[in-house]
Amino acid sequence: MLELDPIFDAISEWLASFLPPVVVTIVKGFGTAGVVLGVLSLFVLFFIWMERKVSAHMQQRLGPMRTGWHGALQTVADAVKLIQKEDLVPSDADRAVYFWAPVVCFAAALMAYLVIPFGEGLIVQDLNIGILYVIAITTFTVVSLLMAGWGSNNKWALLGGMRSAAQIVSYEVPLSMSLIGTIMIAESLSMITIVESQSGPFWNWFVFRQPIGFIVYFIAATAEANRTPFDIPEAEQELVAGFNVEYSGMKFAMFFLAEFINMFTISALAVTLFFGGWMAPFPFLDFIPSWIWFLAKAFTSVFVLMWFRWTYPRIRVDQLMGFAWKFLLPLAFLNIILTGIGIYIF
Amino acid sequence: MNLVKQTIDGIYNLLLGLGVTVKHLFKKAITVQYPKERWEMPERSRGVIVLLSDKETGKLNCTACMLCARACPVAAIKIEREKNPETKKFEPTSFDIDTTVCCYCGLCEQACNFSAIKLTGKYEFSVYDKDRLQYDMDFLQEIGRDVKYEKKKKVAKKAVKKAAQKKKEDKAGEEEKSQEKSATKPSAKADAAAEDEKPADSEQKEESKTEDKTGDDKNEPDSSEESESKKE
Amino acid sequence: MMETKGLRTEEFMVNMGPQHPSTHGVCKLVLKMDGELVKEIQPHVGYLHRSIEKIAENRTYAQIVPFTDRIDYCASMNSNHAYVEAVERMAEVEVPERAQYLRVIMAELNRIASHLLWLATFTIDLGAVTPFLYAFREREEIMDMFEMTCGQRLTYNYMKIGGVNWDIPKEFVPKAKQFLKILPGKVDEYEDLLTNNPILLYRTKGIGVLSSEKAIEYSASGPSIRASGVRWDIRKAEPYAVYDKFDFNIPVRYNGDVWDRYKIRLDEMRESAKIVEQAIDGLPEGDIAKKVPMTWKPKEGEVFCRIEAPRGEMAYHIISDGTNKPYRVKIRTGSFCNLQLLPAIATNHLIADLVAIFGSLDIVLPEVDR
Amino acid sequence: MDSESLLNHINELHKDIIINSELITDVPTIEVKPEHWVEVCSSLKKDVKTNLHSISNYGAVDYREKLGGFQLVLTIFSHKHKHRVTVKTLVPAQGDEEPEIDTVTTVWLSADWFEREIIELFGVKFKGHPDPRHLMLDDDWDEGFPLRRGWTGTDFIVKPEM
Repeated sequence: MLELDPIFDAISEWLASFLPPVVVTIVKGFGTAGVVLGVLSLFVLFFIWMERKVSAHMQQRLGPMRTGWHGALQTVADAVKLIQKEDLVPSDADRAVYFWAPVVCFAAALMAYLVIPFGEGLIVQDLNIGILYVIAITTFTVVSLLMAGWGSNNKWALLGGMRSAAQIVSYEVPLSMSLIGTIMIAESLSMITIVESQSGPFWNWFVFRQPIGFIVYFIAATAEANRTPFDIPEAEQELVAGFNVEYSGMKFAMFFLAEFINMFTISALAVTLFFGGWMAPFPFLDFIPSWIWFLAKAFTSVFVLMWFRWTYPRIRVDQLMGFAWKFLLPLAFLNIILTGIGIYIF
Repeated sequence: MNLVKQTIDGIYNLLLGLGVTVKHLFKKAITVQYPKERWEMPERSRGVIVLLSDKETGKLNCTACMLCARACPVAAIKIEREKNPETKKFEPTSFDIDTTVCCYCGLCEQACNFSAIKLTGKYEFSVYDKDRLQYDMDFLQEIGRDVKYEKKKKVAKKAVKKAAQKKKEDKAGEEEKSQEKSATKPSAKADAAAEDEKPADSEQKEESKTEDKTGDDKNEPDSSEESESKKE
Repeated sequence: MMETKGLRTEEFMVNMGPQHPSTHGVCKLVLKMDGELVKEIQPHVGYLHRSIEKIAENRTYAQIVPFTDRIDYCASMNSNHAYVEAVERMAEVEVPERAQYLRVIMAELNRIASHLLWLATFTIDLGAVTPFLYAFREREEIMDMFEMTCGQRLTYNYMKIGGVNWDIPKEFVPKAKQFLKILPGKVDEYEDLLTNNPILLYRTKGIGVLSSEKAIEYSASGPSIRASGVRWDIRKAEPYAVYDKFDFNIPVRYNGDVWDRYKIRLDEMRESAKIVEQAIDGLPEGDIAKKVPMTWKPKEGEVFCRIEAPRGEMAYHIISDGTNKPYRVKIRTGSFCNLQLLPAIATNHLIADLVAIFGSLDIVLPEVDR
Repeated sequence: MDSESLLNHINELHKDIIINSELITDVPTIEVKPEHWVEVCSSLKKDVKTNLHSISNYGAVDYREKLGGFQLVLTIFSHKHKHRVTVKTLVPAQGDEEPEIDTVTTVWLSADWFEREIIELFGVKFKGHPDPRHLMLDDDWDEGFPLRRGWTGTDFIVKPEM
């Protein structure tokens, strides 16, 4: 089993021998953040490549083929290109807001990983309010998108920003509500506890006890991550590129990376809350490391998201709101009621 | 109840859509990896214009009759000519095609009675400098060297016509107008492939050759028009 | 402008285009918007104005054919057909029957190709990218057939006055039959993917309703008017070429919304496939062209001839003054009138709907500007 | 109704107004004076037997040299009766004159863009046109009217005669 904590502990002990404790805490924090960032960057590189390949093969194309094996290094090449690109700022832009928007977006996307368990013991910090923290932190995206829309001083961008505000605020409600059933069964907000309460064979996973909750969560989370069919803030065909229409170079790349990180976040969260986290489907498969199980499940979920994206048209903005308030929210409440009844009976 | 039915219907159709895309995930790609793989252009393909020259003498087929220049809808062809004092025939002294305005319609090829100008299957003619798109006579001749073509024969037109008419009765008329059977292939590989195919349909080619000539006499109006123009 | 205490909202103008992903070319729509709601639309066209009508005045009759390719680049065969048909009708040139059949085959194949291209761009407008590639896959087959026949994939210059330029090669008939065999299945596949997809239904049902009265008032034509319940198809109403010899239906729908305009084109693809099949089966032997000299002078006269192009009525009004060049060529195209009615049906819709409506009208900008 | 009886019907309808009527490639074609232009058009639309409610084509021809004016050619048709009629009128003009005629946008809405095109390309003005801006050309176009015979603009190259 891959355990990071002992390594970190050893390093911090060694550091504590000659540094004051405050500095040790800071260094430890940065170290952990660095590791998470590194791992996530690798994932994101892979996801971008995977998205391209999945979309290409669904459309009977080949996708990138030139750089590396089947274009595996294409994303790296793109990243290099984006870093080299001139960083344009519209002359009438609100410069500070324009500058900070991608940073906020990226940071908000990253911070969710503080509480996601990648495997048994592979967690940065097991907060006892884990779920609450994730929901709170992912909402920061809306601030960044609004900032981007406002700061660009472009009408299309502003429309995109406004759309994203409306969308994310609406979908936040059914998203939170859909998770309540899970919390009621697990009787905890901590991610570790929730995963552990799903131990055993795969029918113990919450997806079988909370099917409605899962469906509501998955739809709402797709909307939160601005993925098609809910990608109205970007809506290439309507708003050109929505909030990021004026962004170029590395700032654009940060939005882009944040989108993929968010996609992984919702997949990881779905796996943690509904698919038994790092648990193997059958106990006798436990010899396979837990993080492999986790990643396999999460990647499948990411694939499903991609599958949606390359199949469906985009929904219209008012229908999107209607769908959230008129359909998903009642469904989420129904789920809570049913769960309550279930808990009372069993 | 209606809502439930609608929902179930909707979910079914959403799944149907997912089914279609996932089915394609495992199908073979239909795209071509362009610089590595290339298409074999059909023989009638209308790409880069070339001037054809006689295989034996190496001289241009062009007799500077100006028909192509007159036929060109965008006035892309400019010919200057001179009378050869020995043969008393016109010869082009300069033959310029402005490919920036050329619309690749092929009217020049149809107008030509001497198999002198041809639109080939070549398609890679991008250059860095716009001036290089003004093709002059030497360049046109140079890129036309490797182009295979059948010379249009004007002799014994009537006999050929009769024969072709007889043939038409028992076989589907595959008349082709002003088309050479063997066109250039974009790459040597394709060329080799074409060579392989040749024996198989050589018989057909023989037939179509004669029929080509029937196509040729479709050009007759043009040639008569040529004489008309000379009168003018 | 609306003013309330402390909160002020404002209508604002947005330029949608000339470079916008969903204006299909270079069209500028000046929108007055109230938030997402489009209050006023002003189409600005002319970015692709090449004045083919002026060019035609100093070209010979045969030289105009390549220019007609460029009027509607998605359906060049149909614009070729309209022009040669008009000139032939004016000069009373007899066209061999084989040529007529070949023209019909090509025009109908081009109609399928054009509708496929429309489907591709329309689904992209709605945000679904994958059907785009599927439609292009089938369109590619047609392009291949055209290329093997006339050597080009887009600007064919296939028809000429008095017939067609090239006969079909030997491989054409088997390839076309193979294609016609698979096409209905492929159309079914698009239908599986899109037609009853609830998201598509939400986006298209009841959006951009063009009533039959309005359609007539605005001289709409083509699939746009047939989706509004007017059974009008020039192939049936005023048969040209040899269309009266084929058995086909005119699909008509009655709601006039985006979904109907979508569905009608899918149905038309099937009908066109039927026509091509019949034409290939009944393809007579014979000449492919009547001899018409390149600089030929028709007698003085005038003609107005129209055909059913994929985007509606395409008509040529040609006046000859007895020289080898036409005195005047006036071109009427389907998109020209269909774009004109966009403000009438798309105002007070959301901007997402505007995109869907614009897509459903199937506007090709070079055809509007000519 | 076949073309001939349709032509007779129209002739009867506007006995005194029509100056010329014939069948051109089987299409009834009538010519009226510019002052009766809108009147004839609207009556052709309203008349139950003709009911020509849609525009098929609407263009102008520069006949300044031959006939002394611009000819407006309007082809209208009926979905219901499946027939069409061409109406012509000659707007007298000489040289650089910009003649005026009443608009038919009051009769058919779709005449709008057709007329805008004629305004900018031929320089025929339409009285009462709701929106006489340029359609195809730039708003600040000042090089005359391109579709008039003999027009030459700065970038216009006449194809050289061979």
